[in-house]
Amino acid sequence: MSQHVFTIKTNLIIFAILMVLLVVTVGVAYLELGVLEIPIALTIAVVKAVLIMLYFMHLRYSSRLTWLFAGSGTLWLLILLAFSLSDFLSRGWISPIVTQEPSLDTASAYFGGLPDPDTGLVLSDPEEAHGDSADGETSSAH
Amino acid sequence: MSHEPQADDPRLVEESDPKLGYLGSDFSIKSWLLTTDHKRIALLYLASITFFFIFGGVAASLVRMELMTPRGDVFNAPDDYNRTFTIHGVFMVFFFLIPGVPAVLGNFLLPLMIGARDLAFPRINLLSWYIYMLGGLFTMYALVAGGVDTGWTFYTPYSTMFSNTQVIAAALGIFIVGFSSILTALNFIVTIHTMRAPGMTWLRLPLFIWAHYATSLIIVLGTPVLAITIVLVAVERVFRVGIFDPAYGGDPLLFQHLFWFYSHPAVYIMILPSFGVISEIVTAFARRKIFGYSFMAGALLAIAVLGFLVWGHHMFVSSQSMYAGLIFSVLSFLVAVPSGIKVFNWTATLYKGSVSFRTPMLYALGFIGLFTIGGLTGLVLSTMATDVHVHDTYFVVAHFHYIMVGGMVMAYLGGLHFWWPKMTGRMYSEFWGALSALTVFIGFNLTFFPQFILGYMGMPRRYYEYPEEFQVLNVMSTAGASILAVGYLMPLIYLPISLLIGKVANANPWAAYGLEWTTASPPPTHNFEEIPIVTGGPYDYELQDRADQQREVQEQGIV
Amino acid sequence: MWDFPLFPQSASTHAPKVDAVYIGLMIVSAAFTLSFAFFVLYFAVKYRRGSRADRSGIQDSNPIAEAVYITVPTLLGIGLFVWGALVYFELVSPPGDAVDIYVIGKQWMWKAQHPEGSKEINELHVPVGQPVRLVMTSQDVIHSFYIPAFRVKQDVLPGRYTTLWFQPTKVGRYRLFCAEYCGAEHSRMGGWVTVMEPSEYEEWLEGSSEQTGMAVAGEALFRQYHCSGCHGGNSTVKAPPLEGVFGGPVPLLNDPADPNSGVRIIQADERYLRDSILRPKDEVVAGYEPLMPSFEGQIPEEDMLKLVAYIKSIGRGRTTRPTTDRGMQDGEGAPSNITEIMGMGTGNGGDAR
Amino acid sequence: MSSATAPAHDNTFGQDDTYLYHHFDDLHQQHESSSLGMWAFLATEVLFFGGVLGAFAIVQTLHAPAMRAASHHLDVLLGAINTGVLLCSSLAMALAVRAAQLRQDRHTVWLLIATIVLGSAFLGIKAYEWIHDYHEELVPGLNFNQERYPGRQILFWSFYFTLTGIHALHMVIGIVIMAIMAVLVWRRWFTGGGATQIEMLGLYWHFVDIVWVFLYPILYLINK
Repeated sequence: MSQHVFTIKTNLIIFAILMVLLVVTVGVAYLELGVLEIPIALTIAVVKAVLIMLYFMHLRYSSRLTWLFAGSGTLWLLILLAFSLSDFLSRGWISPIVTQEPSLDTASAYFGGLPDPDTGLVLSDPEEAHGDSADGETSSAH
Repeated sequence: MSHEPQADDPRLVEESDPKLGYLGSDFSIKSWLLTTDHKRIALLYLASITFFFIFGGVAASLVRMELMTPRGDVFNAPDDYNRTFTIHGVFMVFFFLIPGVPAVLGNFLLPLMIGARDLAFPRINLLSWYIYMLGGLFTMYALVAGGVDTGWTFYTPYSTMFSNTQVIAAALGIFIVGFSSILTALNFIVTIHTMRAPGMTWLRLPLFIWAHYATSLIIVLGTPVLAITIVLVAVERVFRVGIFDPAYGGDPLLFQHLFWFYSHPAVYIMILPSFGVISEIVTAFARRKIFGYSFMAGALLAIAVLGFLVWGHHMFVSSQSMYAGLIFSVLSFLVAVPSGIKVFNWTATLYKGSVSFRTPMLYALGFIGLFTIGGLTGLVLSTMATDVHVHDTYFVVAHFHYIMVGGMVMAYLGGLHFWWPKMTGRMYSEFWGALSALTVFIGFNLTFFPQFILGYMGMPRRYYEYPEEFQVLNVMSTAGASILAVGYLMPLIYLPISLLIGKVANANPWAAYGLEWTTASPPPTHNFEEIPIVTGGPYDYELQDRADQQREVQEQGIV
Repeated sequence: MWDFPLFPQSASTHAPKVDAVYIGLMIVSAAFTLSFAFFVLYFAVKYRRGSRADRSGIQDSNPIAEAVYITVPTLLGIGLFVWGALVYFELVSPPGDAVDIYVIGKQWMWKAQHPEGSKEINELHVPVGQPVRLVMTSQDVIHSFYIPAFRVKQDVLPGRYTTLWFQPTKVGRYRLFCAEYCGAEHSRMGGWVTVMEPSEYEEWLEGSSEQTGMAVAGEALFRQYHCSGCHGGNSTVKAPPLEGVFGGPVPLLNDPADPNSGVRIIQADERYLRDSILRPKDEVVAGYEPLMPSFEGQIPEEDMLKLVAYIKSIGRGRTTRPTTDRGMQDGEGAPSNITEIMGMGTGNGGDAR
Repeated sequence: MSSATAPAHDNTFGQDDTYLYHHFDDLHQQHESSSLGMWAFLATEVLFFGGVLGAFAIVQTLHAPAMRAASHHLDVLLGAINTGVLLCSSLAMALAVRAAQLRQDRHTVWLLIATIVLGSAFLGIKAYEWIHDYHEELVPGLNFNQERYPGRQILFWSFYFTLTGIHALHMVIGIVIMAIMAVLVWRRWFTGGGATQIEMLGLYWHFVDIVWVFLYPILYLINK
C-alpha cells in the first residue's frame, strides 16, 4: 500500500473515461443486439469497475496482497453463481436414463395443474413477443 | 525500531501485582467492559460462550428426555418440542460452535504466538464482542417472545409463509452475530499478514495460526451470503414478494442454495481451528516436530477452498438436478482427502516421540479417533445412492455430532486445559481433568453411536414421536447423553476452583515450544517485554530438550 | 429379549444395491478407523515418555508417504463415487412399465390416488413385483416421501412435480415417513405402505374404486352445487374444512344460535352429513356461524348419495376400511379433524389464506 | 513484517506527528493494516450484494421474458443521469482523499461536502423513481397489482427494490460517516490530518459506486 498521490489531472481523465463508458453502455442498450446485449453490458461495467478500483481506490500502486483481497470477493461470487446455475440450468434436461416422462395431463388433471404464473403473461408490446412464445411458456412441469 | 510510547501505551501502566499480569492491571468492571486487550476480550468471550453452551445444552437434554419414549410426554404438544430442538440448533451452531475456538483461544493466543502486542484493530475486537452479545440478546428475545420452530436451517417456504413463530427476531439475531464473526476474522487476517514478529516467516508460523488464517478466509468469504439470505427471508416473510414462493414463480431451492453456500463452509469454520489446537497439543505432548508441516498447512487451505464447492450434497433429494448432484458428490469425496492427510500426519507425529498422557493429550487422542469416525461416515452422505436413504435421518445427526461434539468440543476442552496455565497462571487438577476427559469420551460414544444404527434404520430427524421399534436405541442414546452432561459439568466446576486453589504455574509448565510460552503466565498486558526475534521453525522440541538437559546438568553440577 | 431390529427390512429391488454400497463404505471406513486407532495407541504406548524405545532417525516429513496417502484415498474416493453414482442412476430411472400413482403432500398428511381412481390418506397399497412410480407435489411446504424399507426418499415441493420409483419384492406392511421438517405435526405425517399379492390388490382395488367412482362423481357435484365455494381449499368464507371430517368426532353447539353455549361431541356419520346438507341450521359446528343455506328439495337423492360418498372419501379413514381400524395406534398418522376444529383456527399457518 | 522491502522513511504521508498506536511498529505497518482490513471488509460487501445479485442472475436466466416485460417500466434516462451523478460524487471523493493526503484540510472539507451533496442528489433521484413506481402500483408487498403485471414480473420488482434498497442504505451510511469525517477534519480532531481515515472512507464510497455501476446495466439496460 503505497502513498502514491494521484494528480488532479489523472483523476479527471479517469472520470472522463468513465462518463464516456456510461454513454456507450446506454447507447449499446438501445441497439437491438439480442443475445449479445448481456455480455457487452457486463464487460463495460467490469471495465468501469476496474478503472475505479485502479485509480480512485489506489490499487494501481498497491501491494499484490491488496490485489488478492480485492479479487477474492468477486471470485467467490462466481463460485456461488457457477454451481447454483449448474443446478438450475441442468434441471430441465431429461436425463437420458429416465425412460418414461410422467404423463403430465393426468397428473395436472389430478393436481389441478401447477401454479405457473407466467401462463397469463401478457407482453405490453407484441413485437418482442416473438422471442417468448418459443420459450415453451405453457409447459407447466419442468 | 519501536516508536517512543504514546499516552495510552500499556507499557507505561505499571502492573499492580506483576504475578497477575494482564489480570491484575485493573479490577474495575469498566476496565473489563471497555478493554481493548485481546486477552481480556478472550475471557469475556469465554464467559458468554459458556453461558450460551449451557443454554443450548439444556435444550439438548430436554430433547433427549423427550425421545426416551415413542409418544410425546415431556412436551404435551409437538410445537414445544420443535421450538426446543430449534433452540438447541441455533444456539449451538451460531453462538458456540462458530465463535468457540477462534473467539476464545484464537483471540488470546494469536498475538502471543506471532510475537505481536495485540491484534491489528483492538477496538474492532471489542466491538465484535458487543455485537456478539447484541445478537445473543435478540435471539433470546425471539425465544421469550414465542420461540422459533423452523429448525436452525429456516427452510422456506415453511419459514417464510407457514411458520407463525418469531422467525424474524431470530433471523435478526443471527444476522447480527454474523457480523461479529466477520469482524473477528477480519482482525485475524490483517494481524497475521502485517504484525508477525521479525523472523516469523509464513513457514515458521505455528499450525494454530495457519488454522485460524484458513478459518478467517472462510468466515470473510462465506458469512455475508448467510446475512443476505436471512435478509431475503425477512423481506419475503414481511412483504410476500415471491422470491421463494412458487405461487409467484420463485423457487424454494434458491434459498437452499444460498443457505448451504455458507452453512457447509460453516462446518469447516467450526472444525479448522480445532485442527490447529490438536496440532499444538499433539506436538507438545509427543515432544516432536509435527510430521509434514507444509502438507498440514496446505491441507488447511485446501479444506478452506474446497469447502466452498461441495454444498450441494445437502440437496441430493431436494429435486436438485442429477448432473449438479454428480458434481457435488465427486467434490465431496475430494474434500475428505485433506482431512485424511491431517489425521495421517498426527498419527505419524506420535511415531518416535515421547508421549505423555496429560488431560490435553487425552482430549487430543479422543479427537483423532472420533473425528476419523465422523469424517468417514461423511462419505456415506456424499455418495448419492446411500444419501437418498440416510438424508434427514439420525445417521446425519450422528455424523455431524461426531464431528462437532467429538471433534470441535473435545479440541476446545483440550485447548482450554492446555493453555489454562497461560491464561490464568494456575494449574487445573490433573486427576479431575483426566476423569472429565474419560467421562466425555464414554458418554459421547454411548449417545451418538446408537444414532448411526437408528439412522440407517430410517428414523427421520426432528421427530417428536417415533415408532416403537426405535425406542431401545433411543433410550441408550439418552443414557449416554446424561453421562456426557456430567462430563461437561466437571470442567465447569474444577476449572474455576483451580483459580483459587490451583498450583501457581510458571511461564512454561508443559516445557512446550512456542512464543506464547516464552512470556510470563499470565502474560503482561503488552505481551512481551521486548518483541522476540524468531530464528527457528515451530515445534523444535529437540532444541528444547537439549536446552532442558543442559539446564539440568548445570543445576546438579553433573559434568 | 433382543426384540428390536438393528438393520432395516429389504423390501424393494433398490434395497440390496443400496445396502451393498453402504456395506462397502462401512468396510472402507472401518479399515481406516481401526488402522488409525491401532497406530495411535501403539505409538502412544511404545513411545510413551521414559520408555527406552529406539527413537533415532526421526523424520519430520516424508513426501512419498504423503503422496501415497493423497493418491490412495482419492482413487478410493473416485471408485466409491462411481459405484454410488451407478446405483443412483437406477434409483432415478423408472422402467417403462411402471404404474403411476399421484401423491399430494399437505400439511401433515399424504393423499395418494391410484390411476383407477381409488384414493387413500396416509396409506399406499401396491402389488408386489410391479414397478410403481409416484408423481408427487405439495400443497404448502416442502415435505419428503420416505419409505426406509424401500430405501427411497424424495422431497415434495410446492409448484413442481417430483418423481420416485420402486419395485416391491416382499409382501408386508412398511412404514412411511415425512423426512423434511414441515411444521408442528411433522412426526405424525406418516403411515403405512402395504404390499399385497396382485390378486389381493385387485380385490382391494374394486372395493375402493367403485366407492371412488361415486366419490369422483360426488366431487363434480360438490363444485356444481357451489359447496366448494365455501368449503373449498382457498375460500374466504369461514366454513369448516371437510377433509378428515367423516368418521371423526365433531363438536356441535348445544344451541345453534348462541355461539358460547356448551359444546357436545357427536360422531360424523352419513346421517350427520345428510342432515347438515339438508338442514344445516339444526346442527352448527362450534366456532362457526350458521351461514350455510339449506339445500332441502334442491338435491335429488342419487346426487346426495354421490356427495356423501365424496365427503366420505376425503374423510379421516379410507373408503373401504372400517373407520376405527386405521392400522395405526392413536397419535400416529394424520391427526383427527378434531385437532383442527378444537384448535378453532388458532392459526396453524396452513389454513386457507 | 510482511513487506520488509518497503521504504523505511517515515514521513511518506507528509505528516510529522501522526499518531502511532502502541501495538504497531511503524506508520507503514499501521497504514497497511488499515488498508488490508478495509479491502477484506469490501470483500464481504461484494459477497453481501453478490448473494442477491446471484439470485437475480439465476431468476433472469430462468425467466428472461418475464424479466424483460417487467423492466420496461424503468426509466433508462433517469438511471443514466443517476449513474452520472454517482460518478461525479466518486470523483469528488477521490479528490478529497488526495487533498487529505496533502494535508489541505480546507479542500478536504469542501470536497467531502461536495460528495455529500452529490450523494444526496443520487438518493433524491432514486426516491423520485421509487415514488413514481409506487404510483404505478409496482411495489411488491405494498401495492403490487398482480392483475396489471401478471406472471413472474413481481419477482423482478422484488429484486429491484431489494437491491436498490440495500444500495441506498449503504449510501446513507456512507453520507453519515462522511458528514462526521468532514466535521472532524474541519475541527482538526485528527492529529495526522486524518489521511488514512478519509482514504478508508474513500474506498467504501468507491465500492458503493462500483455496486451501482453493476446494478444499473443489470436492472435497467439488459432487459431494455
